[in-house]
Parts: sequence; structure tokens; C-alpha cells
Amino acid sequence: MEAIVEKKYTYKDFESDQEVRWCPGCDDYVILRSMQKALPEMGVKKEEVVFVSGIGCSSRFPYYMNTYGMHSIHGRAPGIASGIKLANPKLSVWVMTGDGDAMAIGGNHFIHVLRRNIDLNIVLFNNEIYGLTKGQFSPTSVVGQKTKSSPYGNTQPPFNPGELALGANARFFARIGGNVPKDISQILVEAHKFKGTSLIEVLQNCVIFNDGCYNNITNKDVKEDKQIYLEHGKPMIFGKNRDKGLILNKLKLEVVTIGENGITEADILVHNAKEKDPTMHQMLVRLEYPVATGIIRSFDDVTLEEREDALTKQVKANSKFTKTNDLFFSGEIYMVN
Amino acid sequence: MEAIVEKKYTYKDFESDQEVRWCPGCDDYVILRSMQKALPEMGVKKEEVVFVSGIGCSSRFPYYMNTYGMHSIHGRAPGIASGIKLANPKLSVWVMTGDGDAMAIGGNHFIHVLRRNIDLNIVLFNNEIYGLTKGQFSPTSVVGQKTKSSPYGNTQPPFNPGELALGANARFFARIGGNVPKDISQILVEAHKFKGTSLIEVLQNCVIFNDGCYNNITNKDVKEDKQIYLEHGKPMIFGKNRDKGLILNKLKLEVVTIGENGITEADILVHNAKEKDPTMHQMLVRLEYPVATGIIRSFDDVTLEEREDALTKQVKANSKFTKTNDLFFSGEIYMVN
Amino acid sequence: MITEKLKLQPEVLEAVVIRFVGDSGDGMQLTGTQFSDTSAMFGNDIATFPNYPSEIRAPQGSLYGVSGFQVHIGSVEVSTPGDNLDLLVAMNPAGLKTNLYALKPGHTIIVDTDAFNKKNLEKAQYDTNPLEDHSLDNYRVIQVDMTSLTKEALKNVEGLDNKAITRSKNMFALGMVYWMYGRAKEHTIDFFNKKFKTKPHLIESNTKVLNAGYYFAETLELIPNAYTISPAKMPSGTYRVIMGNTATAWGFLAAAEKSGLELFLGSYPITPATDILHEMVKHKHFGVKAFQAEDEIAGIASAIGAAFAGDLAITTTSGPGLALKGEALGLAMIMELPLVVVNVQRGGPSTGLPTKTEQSDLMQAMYGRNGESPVIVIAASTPANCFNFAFQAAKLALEHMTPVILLTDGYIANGSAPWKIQSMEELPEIKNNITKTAYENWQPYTRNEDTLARNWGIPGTPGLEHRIGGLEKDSVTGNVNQAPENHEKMTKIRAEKVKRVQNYIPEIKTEFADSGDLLVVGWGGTYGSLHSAVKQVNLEGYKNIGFAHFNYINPLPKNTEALFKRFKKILVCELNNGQFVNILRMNFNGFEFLQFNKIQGLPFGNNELLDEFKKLVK
Amino acid sequence: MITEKLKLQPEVLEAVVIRFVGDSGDGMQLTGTQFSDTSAMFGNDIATFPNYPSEIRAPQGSLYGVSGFQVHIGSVEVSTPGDNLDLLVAMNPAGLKTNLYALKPGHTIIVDTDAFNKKNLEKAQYDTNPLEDHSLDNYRVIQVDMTSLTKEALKNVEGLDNKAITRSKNMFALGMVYWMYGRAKEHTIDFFNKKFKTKPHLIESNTKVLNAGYYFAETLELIPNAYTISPAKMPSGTYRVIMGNTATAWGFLAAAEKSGLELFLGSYPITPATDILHEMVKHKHFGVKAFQAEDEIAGIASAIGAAFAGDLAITTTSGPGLALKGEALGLAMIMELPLVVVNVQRGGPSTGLPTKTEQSDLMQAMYGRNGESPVIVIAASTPANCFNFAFQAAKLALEHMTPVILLTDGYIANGSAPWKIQSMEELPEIKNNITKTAYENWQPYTRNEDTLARNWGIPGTPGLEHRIGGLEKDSVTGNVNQAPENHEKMTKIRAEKVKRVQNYIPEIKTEFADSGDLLVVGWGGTYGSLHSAVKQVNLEGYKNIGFAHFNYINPLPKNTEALFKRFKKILVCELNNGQFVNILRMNFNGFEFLQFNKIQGLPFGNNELLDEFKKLVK
Ligand SMILES: Cc1ncc(C[n+]2csc(CCOP(=O)(O)OP(=O)(O)O)c2C)c(N)n1
Ligand SMILES: Cc1ncc(C[n+]2csc(CCOP(=O)(O)OP(=O)(O)O)c2C)c(N)n1
Ligand code: SF4
Ligand code: SF4
Ligand SMILES: [Mg+2]
Ligand SMILES: [Mg+2]
Repeated sequence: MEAIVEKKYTYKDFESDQEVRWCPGCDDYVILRSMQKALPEMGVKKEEVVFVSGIGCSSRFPYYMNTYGMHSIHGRAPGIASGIKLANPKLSVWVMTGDGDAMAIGGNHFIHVLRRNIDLNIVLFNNEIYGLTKGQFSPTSVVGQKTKSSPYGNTQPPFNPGELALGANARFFARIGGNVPKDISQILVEAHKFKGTSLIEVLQNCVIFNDGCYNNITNKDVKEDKQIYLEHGKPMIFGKNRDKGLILNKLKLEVVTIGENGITEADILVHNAKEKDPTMHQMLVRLEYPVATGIIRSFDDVTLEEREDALTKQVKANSKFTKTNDLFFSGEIYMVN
Repeated sequence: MEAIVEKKYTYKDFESDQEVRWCPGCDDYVILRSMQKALPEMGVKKEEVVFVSGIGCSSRFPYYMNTYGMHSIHGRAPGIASGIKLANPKLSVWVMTGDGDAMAIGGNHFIHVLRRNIDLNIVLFNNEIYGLTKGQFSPTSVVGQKTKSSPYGNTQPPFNPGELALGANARFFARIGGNVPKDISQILVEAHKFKGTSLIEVLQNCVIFNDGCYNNITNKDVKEDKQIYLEHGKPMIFGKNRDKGLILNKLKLEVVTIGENGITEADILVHNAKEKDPTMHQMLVRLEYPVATGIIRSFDDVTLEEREDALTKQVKANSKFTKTNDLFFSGEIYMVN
Repeated sequence: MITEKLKLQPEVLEAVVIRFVGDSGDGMQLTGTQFSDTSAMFGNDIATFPNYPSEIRAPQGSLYGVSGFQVHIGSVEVSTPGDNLDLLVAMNPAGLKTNLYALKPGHTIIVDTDAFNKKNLEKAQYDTNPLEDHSLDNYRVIQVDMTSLTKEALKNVEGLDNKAITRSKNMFALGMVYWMYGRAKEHTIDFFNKKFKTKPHLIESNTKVLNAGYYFAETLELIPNAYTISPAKMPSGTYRVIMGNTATAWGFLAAAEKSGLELFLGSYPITPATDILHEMVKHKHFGVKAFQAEDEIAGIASAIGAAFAGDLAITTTSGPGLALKGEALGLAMIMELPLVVVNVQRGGPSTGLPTKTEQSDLMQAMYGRNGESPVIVIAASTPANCFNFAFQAAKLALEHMTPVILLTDGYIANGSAPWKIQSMEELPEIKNNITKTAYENWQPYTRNEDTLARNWGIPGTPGLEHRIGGLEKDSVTGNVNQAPENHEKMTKIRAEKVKRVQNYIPEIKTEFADSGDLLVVGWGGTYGSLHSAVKQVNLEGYKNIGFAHFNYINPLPKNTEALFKRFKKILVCELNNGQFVNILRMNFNGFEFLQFNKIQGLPFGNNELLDEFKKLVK
Repeated sequence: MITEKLKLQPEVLEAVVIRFVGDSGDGMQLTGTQFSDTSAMFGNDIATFPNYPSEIRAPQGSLYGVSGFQVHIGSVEVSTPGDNLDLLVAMNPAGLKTNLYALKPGHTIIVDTDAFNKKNLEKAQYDTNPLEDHSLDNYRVIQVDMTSLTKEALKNVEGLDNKAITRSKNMFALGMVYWMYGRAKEHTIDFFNKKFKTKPHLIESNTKVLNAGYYFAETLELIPNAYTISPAKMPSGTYRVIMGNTATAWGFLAAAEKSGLELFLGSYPITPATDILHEMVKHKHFGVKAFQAEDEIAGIASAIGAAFAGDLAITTTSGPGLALKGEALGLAMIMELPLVVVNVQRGGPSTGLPTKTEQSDLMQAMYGRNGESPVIVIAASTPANCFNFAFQAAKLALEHMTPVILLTDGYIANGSAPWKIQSMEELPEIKNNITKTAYENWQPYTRNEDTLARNWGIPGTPGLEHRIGGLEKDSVTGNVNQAPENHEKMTKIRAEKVKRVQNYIPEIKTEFADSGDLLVVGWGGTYGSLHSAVKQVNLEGYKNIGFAHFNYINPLPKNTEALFKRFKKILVCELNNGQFVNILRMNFNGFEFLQFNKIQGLPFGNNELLDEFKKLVK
């Protein structure tokens, strides 16, 4: 997006005229406002932004954005978004999706879009539940979780979205709580800048069907102790007192306290989001304490559009066909009089 | 499978009366025979074995096995097999699938079956091409590969099946060349023994549409130098002279020569397939030189059937309902005269 | 405190339609359910219809956040939740605004005046207060400051916060209505005792408020006590109130027990079918294997696997989900496996009107697959007979070795009605085609001569090992056989097998008239509306109007054509743009089938039907 | 060396049907293509039909490994590949065994005697050698030891291994046939020069063998030289030989250029549609964006995205793939986006007979989606007019803002025929509904008054920002609107929009007779067979038999009913169990539509049609 924006937008420019219909207190409001605030930062024209979603509470998102948008069918937004982007690579295309939409019915498109590395941005509202259909377990629900469709407790172990994504060769993965609008906005801006498919998992609280499922990670009072907010090039330090850090012990990440047992800041790992090899990124997405947030991976790679564009240019340069007539009348043709 | 087999089978007991219709020279023949030879080793009754496949050359497999079998529709075999196994956990259920069947159209079922850990065995015939439809690129075809649908070269970067599987939380993953029948048989036997979903990727040569794509890995003369055949509890040594080995250098696997630079066998990593943490397994599946074969991961975990079974037993024990009449006439009923 | 704007003569009523409306948070579903259950226990026939907003929790007081529950109770048979209301209980302005249209002129509104404050009026987009601006002059408006009265009633109860107090005002309304219709409060009080077992303060508070409402109405005698709905004359037996989706699930439970097979459900949640899954997952005590799959395709795929393995296999969904299952359904069809696909229809196309009702998936059920792939299609027509048709779907699938599509719809699936409990002993036998032990020359595609059902050989059975699949198969061995004549033969056999089901289903019957001027034809979930309307038109003196309602669609009952011939005009009424009528046109030549279609996401209204019938016979 | 078992009078023929058969490895497709191309350049009309085994490479000599290619050449118009053969060239016993049934009694077989060895005879399941056991006495058998003669011809060419030598024996056969039908060898020799540019020894060897066959036939004068097929009288112009699938792809290329839009294809490979994808991916020089998706759903989803973004969007598939696309197609329908779905029909149900032809996806095309979701359905009827109907499908989609399903089938998709090249200048204009610049009060669902097409506002256009989706939408703004009346209104508008396409498509015409005793009705890919048969029956003196062939199915041409009224009997011929006939029954009351159906994975045969026609008029 190198569009020259003539007018400086504010978040209000991105509010549509539709009444927002989520449950009061839903984190979806936070994500919506974070997006509306992030867009003016991106320097992209309003008419060049497209939001595509599937079905779910989260998928109502496009209606609330005063841009182009499509509220499509369940699970298929990545396919639709791929078509939009391939048709017009100048657009800034966003897939807004839920854990069910992206990873249950939409799982196949989800892994393939990541594999292809089309320059799309995917925001995954992970509330570990099917909200819109009123509370069934999802592929990210934990074992034992009681829901309408698992009254005796869920028996299906969950995906870790980050692990699945990295397994599908995702180049950009970020994770962030649903209650930190500024951080969300910032990550959205970074995702936009990133060339290739970027995936942002938001730990989104559903106040109705899975309230508090992230309380011990995202709540204001525990957040700093339970999360490690990663930044490229910076040491992996966390904790209210910024005294905890991560070190590598063989193939395991270990939490250490700076100042104890002779550990100094210099011993702490430095985050390299841009590394091609995903080993460390995989270890980070798997970490249970602290939970890694921020941009975990951001590896620059060629996009599908770029490859296609290069090939097309090359074929065009070598071809004698510019109009279909050239093709139709080429080769073995003959006359009948 | 603790069935008592009354009769000792031979591979001939597993040959069906259908003529095998693959191209002469296709590795599929090798896999077929390896399976027919492995089954007698497993100690399972013929009538308790079910092969389920989708569509593709590889998916014709069930027709050639004198057991129960279903040649279903494209990509859906994991779903069907899950139903079979949940309906009757006593059966030994095998999914026979191709790279297109499992990872293109069937990608969603593929990742979900791995996530759930139902006790199924999946044999993935990876020939990096769609064989049956006569040669289009598949999700494992490499960038630049020229096929009928990519005459100027494929632009879509491939999945690494092992990486995708581990990202989906696969507990058992093995990889093996398509030209080593004994090794294949042995891995099939191990997969059968493993409780949970096991995935075996066979590097299968398609002589017609992608001939030789694994030549520099699987050919007899290079095989020992280019592959490392992993065995649980054994050091990671390879090479014709068994003088090469793998060591860990920070987060990278490095090839070293035993006897050079002071390296001894004791420095070489020992393979632990049974570890829960997949970090090392992920590094191994990604390795390009040498290519890791053998059983890379084999982590014992609870299966879905076991969880379901335990819950059902518990609910049954606590319920006053044994017949539907108990339910129908329970609670708020009333009489009309 | 209470105003009666219009004086009406007390009437003796045979049936009454009441709708409770309020905010999603106001507990209207609970209020409605309590009222209908109590009425059913009292012996009334009932029919109910909930109407949720499509949002989970819409902002309080908003127009689209209104939740409603309608109950039709009668001392005569009632077959629909009713369309025009006798009583509207509106807990807030938005509820009044969006539901007033349905109230019969001159009839009663009960409102909570406390909720008619400036904020709520604005949210409901009222410029002036309808309670003051004379816009309700044609109705009898009972204004009660329910919130204040509730607070008052609870002022001495310990342990309640403000929210809990205002939340129980629905019980005040319920108490009032109980008194109006002479209902006992005991059932509801019992319910409190069970539900709040561990929270005695809630038992106390709810009971208090219910009583307060009841006594409020009684003491002030402001409400004429003439509405005495006496019990309906229903066949004697043991009853319970049941929702359509629950009845569907229970029908399968019964079929599994009757057939001696284990029950497998493979499903993916979708409105309005999900409640069948919710019900099934509860019944692990019966060994039900309910598998929530990753999508609709895996749902049906797992069911196909379970069917292959010898279970009674079910998959449940709604419109868009059925579209996704089409390919796999074709596989089940060519493999001739028993499988029931339940499609709870909703408003389409595409995501359409997911919480509304419609009958527009019929053609999809018939033809939504590649190639020639006929399956049995049947449709339930009332909440209670969802039980019977689920049972019947399973029976047909097992006895004829074929997939069966069972169509219901949002209207009957969410509606509830008294169900005369059918015990195991009363239900018909279910045979199946399982080959228990191998015999010489056993072949999977050898058929029963009458039904043409093939042998069902189940993995685990020694000697029956065989392979089947989606390619055309040999008519005996089931091996791949693509020979031209074999394909033609198999295509015809598969069609004939479904056709022969005609020999195993009841003939179609008419009600009200067996020949005459007009035959009203319906199918599926419109039974209630059509039946009432035809009944009424006959009561009004139109004697030659018959009614034929179809539950069996593919194949159609044998005597259908003969029946049609006995009427001068045939009117096919459907909640779609004309689908069943086209099936009739394909099958029966030389009839002029008239159509009456409604595509509004709503059931038929009585008046619109009456008008149409009268137009055609006058 | 050569035996002629039966002497026949040389005949002057107007048309000849030849089939080359042999092992998959014998190069029969190449031989056939060369013969047909040469004949087309000579001015004959031609029609071809390849017939592959469904295995990639079946074992050599096996019955199911036989590959065939049929050519029909004529000095009169030929419209099918023909059914009964005049000449069968059989390179091995399996080929003879599986193809003899099609040869007209008394007609000619050319065999390679070298291939009739014990091993091959066994593989073909011959107990005795048919060349010796008199079982071929009713045919004229020309036995040539082609393999030996080929070896002989090549003994002095350097650089050839044994395999390469025996592989070129097909050129010996081709040479013989060239001589028999007076064809020039030059086209084929040119072909060698191009194809083997870098392998001169292959140019030499192939040319040598071709000449050897040619001169062998000439020198020995063993073959009567009377078959002189003179050029057919075809409209003058520039021609090329084209396969149906290629023509389909080219139709879209033309439509993109004509409409000024970029072309997007989202597809997933499936037989027999994949060749359209193969063709499209070649044309990156025209900027074609061909996206091979992970499955059919992603294929159509990407096309929907591209349509939203302003491309001419296409998705291609076959039967089972169409089933998978149903849900998404409903989305495109309710969003009213232009989209063409090509379905190359194959034998169903399920995986069915994937390499065979059938017309059994018509009902699926009409109804394979949830809810009321009409789309335009059209069908091509010859390999060459796949071009026109692809173009037309794109035109209708763009001008009417709706998905269009284009049906072809394996028969015309794989068949080839001369195509009078249509240049850009001759093709009709394509308008579109794109709003280029915003204006006040622009709304996405404002409609063109005539077509009812809505505005197409494309991302990137300032001021047209809007949101659409699968929920029912407001009739002007496109915002969600689930009000009952709005839904009914929108459902009717969407139906009416498709209906109005009647005003933009040609009326249906009859051929041979405009009224009379019998109207033969067909649709889609059976045009050739039906046309020839009706022509022949008329030539045989039956004068009142007309022929009407439908390319437009939804909506049907306006004058259809009027046309039907002019005939006493109507016979609807289809390669399915009766689908189009049911569409006619739905639409036109009071006709008795007779059916002639074939469900064998094969096209109609001339004789079976003639018999049926005669039965009905005698
Ligand atoms: C084809 C199809 N299947 C099922 C549904 C029903 N459905 C709608 S949303 C949803 C799940 C939503 O979960 P998620 O994506 O996590 O979104 P949330 O509501 O939690 O934000 C389901 C199952 C549908 N609309 N379409
Ligand atoms: C629904 C559907 N889509 C597409 C196809 C066509 N198809 C059959 S097999 C196949 C790919 C096979 O590739 P793979 O799974 O790698 O198997 P292989 O033939 O290489 O063993 C495709 C695209 C189909 N049969 N069904
Ligand atoms: S149901 Fe949950 S996810 Fe959906 S809007 Fe309400 S709080 Fe948010
Ligand atoms: S096409 Fe390839 S994969 Fe298929 S049978 Fe032939 S060699 Fe094997
Ligand atoms: Mg969710
Ligand atoms: Mg493959």
C-alpha cells in the first residue's frame, strides 16, 4: 500500500452506519475500535480496504466498518479474500474470523492461505467457543470444558492456533489479549505493513458462553506476570518488576529471575521474529507460562502475488500473443471457401 | 487389538481378487505388498481390518486388500474412518491417501483427525503430484515444478506433511521411502501397535507424472548418505560408513563426522521419539540434509475413544435411565383420561 | 396504577393466544415455557413458538433485541401457536412496538409502565409515549408498574442485588396471567424449588413475586375472570410437553433401541438444528455416540463410516449444511447404506434468515447431488410427530438400505406441544438387513426381493469381507463395474428401490371432505396452520373443501393421483416460492395445480389462508 | 501377408467413421488426432471422440487398458463422432475384442497380426485366435504384420532402441489409412518436424514409417481406392480444429477481452473438466489469473472474491465438484455477483463413471442449493459451440449480475470438431454494470429497470464503500434486512431477474419440420446424435418429424410452449433418467411428454434413436 492519502482519517471515518450488535461487554467491541483506530495509522485509502468474514459473532465485523466488506459463508473467508487480493493486489484485504470459522469448518482454507503467503491479514477472534450458535465447544476449547454440546466435558484436545499456523508455514504470527486496545492497534498496523499472510490471534473473551476463560492470563492484575510481550530485537523479559526472563536450556525454554542464581540481563534470550527457522517461534507459541504475546514471528518471504506477477511479466515478454485473435488465428488454421 | 488369531496368515490371505491397475513401476505396488506382508505380523483378524481411502491412484488401495474396505470420496476418508472407529473401536482402521487427497481437498479432516487422536493409521502416499487426474501440482509440489496446471512453474510453496501434522498435534509421525518394502512393513506394524492416530508419509515415486522426484534421497546408491533412519533410543547416525551424525548447535541440527574434529559417537544426539515436547521432532521433519526417515515421533497420549468410553461409563453409572421408556416417562408428565 | 382503556364483554373462549415479549434479558422464554407447561398439565392442548433475536445479547431495550414466546392454549385441539393474539404481555416499549401488529383489535395488552421511560422509548424509536398518545385506543391496555411492585414485594428478602430483583419481574407478569386464566401456580413453584435447590433465596424471591402478581390481579379484580379455558378433549394417555427438536432426537433414541443397534450422530452445529445435537449429547447413558465434527462434511462422513460399521447413523443440519453434505450423501446413496439426514429448514437462500422458518429446501433434498441419486424424503408436520417421523426415517433407512432425508423446519423444531408418550411396546418393529454369519456365495449387493434392499455386511463379521465405494458397482459383487448395461441397470434399481417404498408407507388421507370443490394440499411443518384454516372454513359452512397433508414426498403415496382426481381445484400451500407443487407437476399430468406461497420467514396466518380458500370456492 | 476375407463393392461415401484402438502406449490418440486434423485441413467436416481407460497406464494388452480415438469425417456436415464404424484399426487383440461391437457388418478391420500372439490373446481373454477361428467372417479383415514391417522400415536408422521402433508402428497404420482415404501425408510430416525439432532421428524414423505404411497400401493396391471423401460444404471462413474444453476456455478469453475485464479462474482439478484449467494456465500472456485452489469450495470462493473485486470470474468443475460448490453458489446468488460456473458433466452418481459422459447434473444445476436460489442455466451442444456458450455465459452473468451455470459434458468436452474461428470483431458487445464513479445516493442494490441487474461497485472506487453478505438484504442498500415483506420481495426479484433473461436469449427453433407428428426434443451435448438421427429419419421419408434442441434451460425460451403445441407427440431424449423432461413438466401443463433415456455413460446411438422415432410415428 503506497497510496497517497490525501486526507488524514480518524477512527470515525471507519465507523459504518450499522448499529453494533454484540453483547454488551464482549471483547469484539475492543477489537472493532482498535481496528478503527489502527486504520488511519496505516496510510491506506478507505476505498482500498476490504474486510471479509465468514459466519460467527466475530464475523459480523465487516458490517461495522465503513469500507468495502463481505460477510460471507462459514469458513470460506480465506478463499474469498484470496480471490479479491489476486484480482486486485492493490487492495488491503482483511479476514475477520473466529476459532470455529477459521479452524473448524474453515480449517482447510486457513492452512492453505498461510502456506501460499498471499498478502492478506487475518484476525482470529479466539474465544474458545462457538458464540453465534450459542455455546458449543470449538477446536480451541480445552479438554473437560462443559458446553452445550459437551455437558459432561469436552473430550477433543484443542489446536493451538499458533502451532497449527506455523505447521502450515505461516510467516507472520502474533498473539494478543482482547482487552488491550492500544497493543491490538499496534499489531494490526504491523500486520498491515508485513508483506505476506499475517495472522493475529486475539484472546477474546465471550462474556456469555465462556466468560473469563483467559482471566488468569489477560486480567489487568496478572497480565504482566503471566504474559511475555515479545518485541523483535528485545530481550525476552516479563513480570511486573521486569525481573523475569527466558533462557534456553537444551531444547526447553526456562523462566529465570534476573538477579537470582547469578542471572543477568545478558543471559536472557533476545527475540528474533524475523528468523526463517521457526524452531524458537514454535517453542514460544507453545509456552504455557508465561504466555507469549506480541509478534512472535515475522519472516519476510516472497508472496504468491509477487511470484505470479513475475511469471506473468516473463510470459508476456516472451509471447507473441497480445490479443485473443492472435491466439485464435495461430497454428493450424485452414480456409474453407 | 488383542484378538486371538487362530490361523497364521500369509500375505496371500490379504490379496483380493481384483486386478491391480496401477502403472507398471509405480511405488504403489511396493506399498501394497508391504502392507500385505505387514498384516500377518500384526496379529489382527482379517475381518477386523478396514481400509478407507478417498480418491486418487493411491486411493484405489482398498480394492486390492482382502479385508473390509471403502473407496470413498475425495478427501473425506479421515472423517469416514473416524466414524468407523468410533462405532466399533475393536476394528483396525487404515486410511490410505495421497498428497492431494489428504492435504488439498482433505486438509481439514487431516488436521482434525490428528488433533483428536483417534486410534487410526494413516498412510500418506506423497508423490508430490495429482496422479489420477493426470499430473497437476499438489500442495506438496515444489516451487517451480512444471506440471499440467503449472506449465510455467508452480508458484505455491509446499506443505511439509510432517510439519503440518505436528502443528496439528500429531502424536505419531513416520516417513519412509517408497522403495524399501521391509522398512515400510516394519513401520506399518509399529503404527498399528501405536494407540492413537499414526501418520506414515511414504515418499512414493509416480513414474508417469513426477518420475524421479525423490531420486536424490531414495535411490539405492544415495539413500544411506542422504537419509537418516531414526530409531527410538538410538544415536542419530547415518551415512554409508555410519560415520555421520547429528548434533545440536543452539537451535540448529548440524551434521558432523564421527572421528573428525574430535567428535565421537557419544556426542551424537540420541533419538527420543516418545517425548511429548515436539521441538526436536519438528526440527527433524524440517531437516533437508539428511532427510529424516523412520519413526520420528511416537508420543503416547490418551485417545478420543478412551476419553469417550470413560465418560460414557461414568454417565451410565450415575444415570437412572437404562431404557428410553425411563426417559420418556421421566420428569413432567401428566395424564389425560 | 391500572388503566383499562376499553371495556369489553367477558367472552368464553375455546382457545387463547398469548405472547410474552421483552428484552432478551427479561426471561420471556422461561415465562412462556412455564405458562405452557402449566396449561398442558391442566389438560389444555397447547402449541408454542419462541422467537429469539438473532443476536446473542442485543443491547437492552433495542428493537432487534426483543425476545418473544407465544403460547396457544385450547380446550379444543390446537394445531398451531396461533397467529392473532388475544393477549400481549409487553415488558418494554420495544416489545410493544414490534409485536403490536399481531394483537387482535380490541384485545388486551399488559405493560410494565416502569419500563416506559424516556431512554427505552427512544431506543424503541417512539417519538411519543404510546401509553399516552392514544395510539392504543383500540386495545384494552392494562398498565402495571411491575418493576416497582416487584421491588416492593422483595424488599425483605435477603441476599438479592438490584439486578436479581428487577430480573424477577417476569414472574410478576406470569402470576397475573395465571390468575387471569385460572391456572395453578404450583407447577412453577415446584420448578423454582428444583432449579434453585442450592440458592434458597431465589426460591423465596421468585415465589414471592409470582404470588404477588397473582394476588395483585386477584385482589384488585381488575381483570375479568371469564377466560376459563377448560381442558381439551385429547386422547387419553400419558403426556408430556415436547419441543420438535427434542422429539426428533427421542425418535432416534427409540429407533436405536427398537432395532437393537447403537446410535451414532455425526453433526456440526447450525441454527436451528443444533438442539438435536444438544439433546443427543445428554444421552450417553444410552450409549449414544454423538460426534461433533469439524464441519458438515465430516459430520456426514463420520455417519457414513458408522453406518458402514453397523450403527444406526444420523447426521443433522440445516439448509447451508445440507448443501455441503450433498456430495457425501451421493456416496451413501450409491453404497446403499442406511443413513438419516435431518434437515431443519430455515429461511434461505445462503445464510438467509437463519432464525426464521421456511420450506425452501425441498428441491435441494430431492436433487442436491450429482448424477441420478434418489433418496427417500419425508417430512414431519408437528413438534410432536417429529418423534414419529424420526423413528420412521430410521426404520425406512434400515429396512430399505438407503439414505433418508427427514425435513423439519424452524417452526416445528422450536415449537412445543403435548406429546402422547409412545412407549417402546407401542412402536412398530424395525428389521434390518444385517447378515449375521457368512454363507456360501454371500454378496453385498444381493437384494431382498421385495424391498430391493441389499445385504448389510458389517466389519468384524468373518467371511463377509468386501469393498465398496463411489464408483459404479457390479449389481451382485459390488466391485467396480463401469459396463454400460450394468450402469443403466444399477441406476434403475436404485430408483426402483426408492419407488417401492410406496408399498411400505400409508396412503394419503383427506380430512374434512373426501371429494369436492377444493383440495388444500400442504406438506411438512405447515400442518397446523393449514389444518386450522381448513377446519374453520368448513365450520363457516364451506362444505366441499378437503385437506391433504403430505409427510411422504419421495416416493409419494400410491393413491395420490386418485385422490387429486376427486377434487375440482387443488391448491398447494407452501412456505416457499413453489417447490412441492413442482414435484406434483412432474408426477401427475393433466392437473392444474394452484399455488399459495408465502416467503416471509413466517408461518401461514389463518386469515390469509381463509381469504385464499374462499376466493377459490366462491 | 494380407488377407481379405470378404469382397465388397467399392462405395462412394459421404462420410466415414474410423476408430483407432490399441494399448494406452500405442499412441492411438496421436494417430487419431493426426488423421482428423489432416482431414479437417482437407476441407472435411469432422467430429472426434477419444476414449481413454480410467487407469493412467493399465497393464499392456489388458482389456481395460485399451485406448481409442474415433474420427468421423464427411463431405457433408457431420455432427457426431458417429456410432457405427466403417473402419476399425486394431493394434492388438484387446482392442479388437472391446471395439468390434461397433463395426458395421461387412466393414473393414485392419489388424497388426504381430500383436496377435499367445500372451496378448490370453490377456484379451480370447480362447482362440479370432483371426483364425472364423468369428470375423462377417467383416473384411486386413491383416498386416505391422510391427515387423515397421522394424524392417527402420533397420537403417541410427539411434533407435527397440522400444522406440515398435512404438512408431502406429504411424504405419496411419500411413495406410491416409492412402485409403486419399489424404496427404504432409501435415503429419510437418508435425514431426516441429515436434522432434531437437531429435532428428525421430523425424526420420516417423516419416519413414508413415511413408512405409502409405506406400505399402498403395503399392500392393490391396485396398480399393474408392473412398474419396471430398470436402464438405461448410460455410466459408477460417477454421481450426478445436476440442470442447479448449473452446470453453477460449470463449472466456474472448469474453474477457470483449468486456474489458480481467479474467479470473478459481478451480480444482477434476475429470473431465481439468483441461479447461490446463488451457487457461497457458494464457498468462493475456493476464489470465488462474488459481488452482485447495478444493472446489476454495475454487468458487476465490472466484466470488474476484467477482466482488471486479474481474470476470469463472470456476470450473464436474458433478461431485458442483455438489461441493452449492453453498457458495447460493452466496454468489444472494449477493448478485456475476460468476460463471462450468460443469462438465460425467457419469454419476457419486464418483460414478468419471471418464464417461452423462447429462445427469441438470437437476443439481437447477436446485443444488439451499433456499430459493435460481440461477441462469445454459448448455453447450457441440465441441465448437462451447466457445459461444462460454462467451454467452459470461455475457449473461455480467449483464444480469447473477451466477450462470454452463453445462457441457465429457462427450463434447473431449470431442473435437472444426471451428469457424470467431474474431473479436464478430462477437457481440458485452456491457457491464460497473459504477465507475460515485454519485449521490448510489446504492449497491439499485437495479437496472429492464434486466433488474444491480449496480456493481468495485473495491478501489472511492465513495462506493458498501458491505454485502449471505443474510437477506435490503432491496436498496444491501444492508441486512430480515423483515418479512422485504424477504418476500427480494425472493421474487431474484426469481424475476432470471426469468427476464428470456428477453435476451433467442427463441427456440425447430429443424426439419415446424409442426407435425413428432417433435424430438434434446438439450446440451446430445445435439449431434439427435440431429443426425432426425435428419436421417426425414431422409428416409418421414416428413413430419421436427427437432428442437435447447441450449437455454433456465429460463426456457419464451416461445417454447407455443412450439410444443404444434406437434402431436413430443419425445424428450436425454442421457439420464429423465431430468429435462421434468423441468418441462413443471413449466408446461397439459402435454404428455414422452421420454427416451439412456444411462450407460455413452452417447446415443443412431439406430436406437431411429427405432424409437419410427415406433412413435408409425
Ligand atoms: C455451513 C454452516 N455451518 C454451520 C453454521 C452455523 N454456525 C454459524 S457461526 C458458527 C460457529 C461460530 O464460532 P466462531 O467462528 O468461533 O465465532 P464466534 O461466534 O465465537 O465469534 C457456526 C457453527 C453456518 N452458519 N453455516
Ligand atoms: C470432489 C472431487 N474433486 C476432484 C476430484 C478429482 N481428483 C481425483 S483424485 C485427485 C487428486 C489425486 O491426487 P493424490 O491424492 O495426490 O493421489 P495420487 O493420484 O497422486 O495417488 C483429484 C483432484 C474428485 N474425484 N472429486
Ligand atoms: S455471544 Fe460471546 S462472542 Fe458473541 S457477541 Fe456475545 S459475548 Fe461476544
Ligand atoms: S499415475 Fe503415477 S501414482 Fe498413479 S498409478 Fe501411475 S505411476 Fe502410480
Ligand atoms: Mg468463537
Ligand atoms: Mg499424489
